[in-house]
Amino acid sequence: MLSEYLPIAILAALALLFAVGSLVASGLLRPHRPTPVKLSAYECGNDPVRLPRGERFSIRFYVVAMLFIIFDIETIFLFPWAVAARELALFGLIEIAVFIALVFVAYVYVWKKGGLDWAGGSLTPIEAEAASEAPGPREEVGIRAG
Amino acid sequence: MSADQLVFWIFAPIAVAGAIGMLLSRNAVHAALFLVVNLFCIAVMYLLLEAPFLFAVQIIVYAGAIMVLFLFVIMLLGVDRGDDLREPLIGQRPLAVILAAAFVVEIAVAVRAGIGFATMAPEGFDAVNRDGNARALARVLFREYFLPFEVTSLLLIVAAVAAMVLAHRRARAVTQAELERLGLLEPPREEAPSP
Amino acid sequence: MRTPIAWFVMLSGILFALGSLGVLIRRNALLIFMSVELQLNAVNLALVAFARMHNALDGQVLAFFSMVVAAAEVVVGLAIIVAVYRRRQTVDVDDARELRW
Amino acid sequence: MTPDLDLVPFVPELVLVAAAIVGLLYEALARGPRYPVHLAVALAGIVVASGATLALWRYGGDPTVLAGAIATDRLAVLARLTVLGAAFCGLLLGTHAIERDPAAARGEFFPLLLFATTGMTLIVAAADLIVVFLALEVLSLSLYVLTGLPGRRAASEASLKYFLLGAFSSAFFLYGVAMVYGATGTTRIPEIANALVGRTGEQGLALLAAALLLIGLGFKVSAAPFHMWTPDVYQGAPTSVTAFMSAATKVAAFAALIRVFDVGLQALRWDWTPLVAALAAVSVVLGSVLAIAQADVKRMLAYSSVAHAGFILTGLTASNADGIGASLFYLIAYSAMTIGSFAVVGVTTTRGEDRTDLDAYRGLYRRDPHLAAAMALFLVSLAGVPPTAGFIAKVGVFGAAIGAGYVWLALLGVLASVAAAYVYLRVIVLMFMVEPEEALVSDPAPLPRIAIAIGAAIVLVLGLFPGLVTDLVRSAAVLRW
Repeated sequence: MLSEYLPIAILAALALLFAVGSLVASGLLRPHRPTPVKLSAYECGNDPVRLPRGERFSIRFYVVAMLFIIFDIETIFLFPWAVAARELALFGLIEIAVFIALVFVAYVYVWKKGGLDWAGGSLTPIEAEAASEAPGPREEVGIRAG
Repeated sequence: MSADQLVFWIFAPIAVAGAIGMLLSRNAVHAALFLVVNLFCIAVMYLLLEAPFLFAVQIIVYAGAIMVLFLFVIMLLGVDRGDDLREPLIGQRPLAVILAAAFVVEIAVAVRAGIGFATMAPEGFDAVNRDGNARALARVLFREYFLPFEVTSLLLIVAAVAAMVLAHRRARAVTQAELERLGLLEPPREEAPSP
Repeated sequence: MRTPIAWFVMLSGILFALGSLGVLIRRNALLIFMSVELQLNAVNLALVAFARMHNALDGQVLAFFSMVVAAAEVVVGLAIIVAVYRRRQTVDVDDARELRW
Repeated sequence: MTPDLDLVPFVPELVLVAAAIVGLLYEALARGPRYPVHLAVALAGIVVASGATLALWRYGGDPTVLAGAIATDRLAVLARLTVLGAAFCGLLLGTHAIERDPAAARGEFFPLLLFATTGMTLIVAAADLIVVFLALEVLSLSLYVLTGLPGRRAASEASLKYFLLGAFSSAFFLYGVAMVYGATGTTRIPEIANALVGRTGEQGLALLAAALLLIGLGFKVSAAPFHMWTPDVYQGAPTSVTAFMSAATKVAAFAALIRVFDVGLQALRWDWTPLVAALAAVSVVLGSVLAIAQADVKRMLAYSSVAHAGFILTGLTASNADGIGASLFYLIAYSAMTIGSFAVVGVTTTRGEDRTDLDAYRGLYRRDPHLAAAMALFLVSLAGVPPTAGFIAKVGVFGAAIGAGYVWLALLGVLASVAAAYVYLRVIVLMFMVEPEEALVSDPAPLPRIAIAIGAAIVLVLGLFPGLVTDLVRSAAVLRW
């Protein structure tokens, strides 16, 4: 039974081997001549002063990732249904239609509340102000450079 | 030792090691990666137990979605601060370890009484998995468990509302007002917002 | 030839105990939550093992439901963690970098 | 092969979900002031669902329907009605909170409360452990969000704590489900009962399952030592949500506990009743003692809730119709008292801000005699003094425990009640005997007063004429499976 998965195991092993092998090989083969300039962190020619205040990246990524999970789950349910759709007949179709309709409600809600909008257009006035208020690292660096 | 048992004894220790690694690592990213190792080993166990569909779901849902979301949030919150590993209450740690050990012993006793350590899985699971695991699972899921199936859609709706209400927009609007009240922020400028 | 079911259940018990231990000893909300995920996975393993033992698929269906619940729980839980973090981060600068309870 | 589709016993949930979805879509699509419409939709949903539930009292079909997922007995009907009543009051209180502080208001409150209510009515009717689990998750996730909804720091942190401990307890519950499945090969509660009854010999897995399920549900009913979340969450959550969840969650979780243990694990009752008795003893003592030390009304009521969970568990040590009936009566009475007292807390305010410290109650009688009288009534009932519902309820559970041979538990309960009476009397003395120090005003809004009036009426009626409901409770306590 388990032997059916042997090709997958071999593929996984090969992939692992390739990844590790590449890293090791590049470590061994590349020339290693560090200079202070090469080692310094690169940000417009200056050392970064500090991490940005607030979120490290936009909260919007999070909302999108979370929406992905919700609809990921929906597809996970669709798959077994699709495999057995004929056998499940009308009852199965109604079931899955009800399920999709309910999840669609969540979709409409998120859509109308702006969860799917990317920056621009969807910012509320307060939010836009907050965004313009927040001092970012670029600003700081610019001042120092000037 | 059969191939099945060999695979079990390769992956079970890795699973336990992954869990222990998660418990002990200071860095949240390391902990998440240890957890991924553990989840993968559990997925392999599903293969041994002839549940290939769940193997796929485990990889797709846990490794593909849940752990990515975890890493996202870790990045959002910052990786540079490690967890404080000091004991919050003196004696809490040893007590917790004793409780966990007692739990394992309890499981062992119950399993020994209820199943027996030598009892093999019965033959004939191929008949159960007729036409493939996913299809066989669908037959059970969509006929005997159709009500729980529909109830899960409610969970998804609540989750969507939660993400929008708690993490999306408003938090910032309130924060702005509160910042002003606390005098932590200068009043809003007249300039147009940045693009 | 095959693997005794009890081995899987024992593995599940050990992982569940480690998950509970994580909830009890860690103080970072994210790590506590990861420990809970570990517990849920241990439960799934037990369910699938019992399904094999009973020669029925009900256990696999239950494990499937439990994965769905875990996903919904993760969305809600991480949204709460993000909400708490943002509040502390921006309003209370003093302990902005703590996420404890 | 189509499963049986008798949807009648499921109509209450269908109505609630429909109302929740209408509310959610309305919130998403509508513009302008929305709270009146939200409130109307939600109240209509609850009223129609209550009607549908009432009609189920005389349902004569199979004991379980929808592929064994939903039970049709009268326990489900009575517990659902209690939950729906709590949701009704919770809606009134929540709307008032929104009117008072429109800036912090979220229209999502209404659909979320309806989803939580759906989870609760589903859990009390669930005849399949996986449905119990899913319903538990629906109600818990909704409550975590409701707790954190105002976005204030205290609320967010309460929400986080509630979430982490709730998820932890869910894991225990689910492991219990897995062990039951391992022991019996099914998760349908009646089938579990049949599988366990005929069995002789080792019950290792089933016993482990009983312990795990008790831990999981113990968290939800906030029985000690699984109560750590209760004070913080009750204090941090908006008062309207606290009122709703303190009553409705307890009813839902206890109804699930009754069905799981008194039907599914009935065969093991000699093994699990000592565990229930131990939980009851710890809860009663810890809850009563810790309530004394609190200076915040919400925390005090939270610890009192722990103690009351202990009293209800005391009734359940008698694993028979007497015990179940006494516990059901207690649940109804407790719901009325706790919602009423939290409603009073919700309107005892200073300049629109919640005051929950005990000082806010100094001289409440001078400022607002009706409010003070209502609060006094609830506190007296919580203390278990006649002629209130609390007294009859306590007599019932102690009687059931004595009947089951747990005399020591009943004695402990009486002693703890006496000790806890000090807590409630202290507040009453503050309200009536002390002069107010500051110019405090209580909120004259009508909506919370309706909730308070409902609670007070139930407390009084159940206290003076308990015979009105004893027959109902007794027939609900006979589980059909």
